Amino acid sequence: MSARPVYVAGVGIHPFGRFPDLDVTRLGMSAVRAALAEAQVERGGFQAAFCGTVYTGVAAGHKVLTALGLSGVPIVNVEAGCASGGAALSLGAAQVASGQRDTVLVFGMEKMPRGIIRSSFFPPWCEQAGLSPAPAYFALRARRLMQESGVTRSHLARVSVKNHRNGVDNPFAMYRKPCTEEEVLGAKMVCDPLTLFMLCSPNEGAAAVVLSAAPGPIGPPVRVLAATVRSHLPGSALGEHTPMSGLIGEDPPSPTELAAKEAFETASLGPRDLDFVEVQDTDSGREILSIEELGLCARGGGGAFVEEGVGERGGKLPVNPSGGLLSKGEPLGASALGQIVELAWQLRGAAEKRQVDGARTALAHTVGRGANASVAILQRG
Amino acid sequence: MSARPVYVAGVGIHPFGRFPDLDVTRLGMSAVRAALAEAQVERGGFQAAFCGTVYTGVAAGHKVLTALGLSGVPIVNVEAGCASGGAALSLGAAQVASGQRDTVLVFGMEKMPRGIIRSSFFPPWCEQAGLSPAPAYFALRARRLMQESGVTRSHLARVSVKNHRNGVDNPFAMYRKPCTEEEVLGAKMVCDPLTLFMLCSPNEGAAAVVLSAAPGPIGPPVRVLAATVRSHLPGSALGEHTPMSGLIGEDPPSPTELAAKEAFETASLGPRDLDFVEVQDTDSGREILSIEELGLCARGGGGAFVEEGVGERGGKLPVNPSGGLLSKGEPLGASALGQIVELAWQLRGAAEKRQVDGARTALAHTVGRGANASVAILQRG
Amino acid sequence: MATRPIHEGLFTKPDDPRGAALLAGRCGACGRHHFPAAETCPYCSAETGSVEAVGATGRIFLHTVVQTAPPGYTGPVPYGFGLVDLPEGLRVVTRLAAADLDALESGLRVRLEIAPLCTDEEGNEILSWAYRPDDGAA
Amino acid sequence: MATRPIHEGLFTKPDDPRGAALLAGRCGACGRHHFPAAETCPYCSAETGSVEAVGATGRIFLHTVVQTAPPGYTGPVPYGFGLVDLPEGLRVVTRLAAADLDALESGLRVRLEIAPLCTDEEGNEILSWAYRPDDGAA
Ligand SMILES: [Zn+2]
Ligand SMILES: [Zn+2]
Repeated sequence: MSARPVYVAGVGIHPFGRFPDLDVTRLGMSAVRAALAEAQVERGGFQAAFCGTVYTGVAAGHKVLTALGLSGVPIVNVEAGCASGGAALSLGAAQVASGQRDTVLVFGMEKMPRGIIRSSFFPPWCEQAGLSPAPAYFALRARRLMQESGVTRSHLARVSVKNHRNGVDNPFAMYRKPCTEEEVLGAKMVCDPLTLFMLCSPNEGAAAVVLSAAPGPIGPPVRVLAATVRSHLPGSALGEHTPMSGLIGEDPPSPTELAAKEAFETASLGPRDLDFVEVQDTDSGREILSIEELGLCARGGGGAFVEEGVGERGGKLPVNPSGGLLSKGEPLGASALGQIVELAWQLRGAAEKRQVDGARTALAHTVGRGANASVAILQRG
Repeated sequence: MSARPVYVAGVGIHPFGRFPDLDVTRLGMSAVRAALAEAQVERGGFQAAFCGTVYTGVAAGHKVLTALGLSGVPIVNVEAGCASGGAALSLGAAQVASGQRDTVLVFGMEKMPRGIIRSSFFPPWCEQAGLSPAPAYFALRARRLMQESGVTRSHLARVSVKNHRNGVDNPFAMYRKPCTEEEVLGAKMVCDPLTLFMLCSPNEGAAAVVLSAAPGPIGPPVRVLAATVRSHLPGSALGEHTPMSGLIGEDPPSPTELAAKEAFETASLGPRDLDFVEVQDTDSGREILSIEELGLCARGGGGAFVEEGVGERGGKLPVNPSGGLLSKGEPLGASALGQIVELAWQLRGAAEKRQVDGARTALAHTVGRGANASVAILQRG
Repeated sequence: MATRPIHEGLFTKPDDPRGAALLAGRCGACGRHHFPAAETCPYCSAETGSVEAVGATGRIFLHTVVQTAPPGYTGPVPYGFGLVDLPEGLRVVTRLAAADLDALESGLRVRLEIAPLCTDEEGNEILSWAYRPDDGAA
Repeated sequence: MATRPIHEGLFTKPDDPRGAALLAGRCGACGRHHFPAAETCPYCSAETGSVEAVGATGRIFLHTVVQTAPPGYTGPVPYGFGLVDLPEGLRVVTRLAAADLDALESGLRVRLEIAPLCTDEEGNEILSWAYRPDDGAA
């Protein structure tokens, strides 16, 4: 397949947070309007739309485009857990790359209730048996990193400190207050070793991206070099898909490893070519695991990566300069596209106080129920 | 775009009906297993999967493929109301046609509660105000056909009689008893002019289709010439998207007209080339409206079409030889793919008692919330 | 026991000098009406609109009768349901009220009525709108 | 007031001669175990499997403590939660019971316990399973 280039012609975001007076359709409208304005695209200017969402209900994306007077094109709602936005991006990018469409609108939105997400994933008996709490699975993975990757409680806390500090400069983030390592470690213990400050909050928000075969009006141009989504292989009892059992000693490649391998191959790039990354940090441990799985350090090197400050702003490979989900919160269907918005602004040099100097190539990554992982690689020029 | 041919390499269906002992994942597994068996495809033999569903919850398709040991590929759940399966088909077919994937699994499933669907589409105040009942909107459309297309109550009843008669020969249908025009007209009035026997039941079921760049092992080969999905344009208060207002005298092309036009153009065919059709018959009036919107008769010719028996089995253009949704019931995410299963079997000459003699080219059509419509055109050879 | 509208911004309040009317949006760009009023015109996407009182009377375009209460509805059944053409050029989905539901027919002149439809959990009367055959009195 | 398992087919009944055990599926084709038992092998898709009693004992691979009851759970909190390696070659997600939850650690030998976890609306005792540090008695 001789694919055409895919440009990010415009992006838009509705802040992530809590908006009791706005319904989810309004959130989506706001992000879509902003992205279309950046791209200078109106009705007739895009030939398909994909909407990532998990819990919004029937015809979610249709309601947004109906309210904006922009319907008529194919509109498809896309669900792949917390990777829904990444899945929508991969479908839209493929349609532009293949020549099926010239311009595609991709957006995502969510309005999550407060507290632990009551996932529709588990059968009722699993919930009744106490086997459903997501933070407990996150905690097991963090503990495994402590056993196998030299990760300490201090490292877990430092990830949270870094992301909260980065979030201070992000006007679209929910939490914009810095915190100290002591505060993170001293916060309420949710599931040992994860404290409340090491876990992200499901919240509300929306993000939108216009993909096009031609660069958008705002320069410099930014291209999507790859956008992949992959599901889990059988074998591990600790994947995001949380099966009730796995096989001792068999760790098949994770969805993230599968999606990253495919993305790097498609982009003809490797981890060393990246100037910064936005990765899934549902919890502090997940960020470190993401770094390992994406090949940004050696397997088992997660503790050293944090210890050496590689991912700090100004470090060799800034991780989540936006503040990540830990400071932005996680509106499921929107979170992956929120990363793309950040990447586009950074690669254009328009990320203001968050700007990673000279950023030219970046990667975005999410993980979600299913299990799914999505990886996108964007490049300026 | 020089598209590759897209073949239906295998199909499978779980009967549509009520299965209190089977969860929705089991329904999906059954259909997927059957389709993969027909196509002689195993793990590794398909590179992506699309799952159409509306109300199943997070990671619906993932659970099916996880339970079958078939995960690892990209799996995306797709929602476009009752056209979800059609949307999934359009995405899968495009990926094969463009060369992005060689083989794609497309499936759909649903497990609907009994009675009127409580759609998540309407805001609560619309429900409280009495403006949400779907059969009432269907009734208005039927009444419009009575005013503008010469459709009579007898015609509405005859559509139901035809579909129930066809369903007798369909082992995958929910209702397999014939009924008379008198019985249909004498059944409980739901929303005048529609009686209970003129409305389909939301129910449970699953269907699956393997799409491939090469013909499947069971001949003769069947190709997907076109698979489109389109959403509504603004302007009509009587579209499936049920806005609260529209403009007098402005009837923009419906989603069905948009999707059909695009499908016929892509296939380089017209309505006269069709040997039979499976169309959305959520109610008897909807079947007649579908016939008009698809261009199978002139606008306003719906009454005459029924009067002349054109759509009867053995008529010039059999409509819903499977029995349609009126006899099969409607498992939202599965219904469009159930049509594709029927088309594939008919075009192979394997539809047993339902066989349309010499069928070579056929069309499938659904309409759903959003509003969406999907159209697929399949051909033997 | 208070009285409240079923949703804000749908119709005029009892003491409105314009009388009983629906509150439609009117686009500042294309001039078309939509109901309920929204900030963005559903026809042309413009965001420069105003709200106008419309539909004191109208004519039935299409109608049916709902026999069973749909989920969430606690008003009386059976009730009329249909599309009414308003003189302002707008067609609205609406409940139809009538002493004799069998007397509803296309073309019939109807008048807007804002009246209690049901009560909420706290016993408040919920106001909603309907169109009713116009007896000529006004 | 009866006693019933939290779900059918997860573990042996109290009078089972095999004693307390989890009911795992074992694939007839690839030989691998999975839990809960399913008709289709999640590793190789084969449908020729049997059910085996496994996991009377095991060793903790990873653990944590859940401090707040998740939705749907009405048993005691805090409670232990983790992965236990079974001698049959299987690793299972499980609740961990212990007099002292702080004493849980990787490598610790544990024993399966099937005991009441909570009661349902009708007052029936609901049996579930957990692994508990093995005191050596058997
Ligand atoms: Zn306008
Ligand atoms: Zn096996």
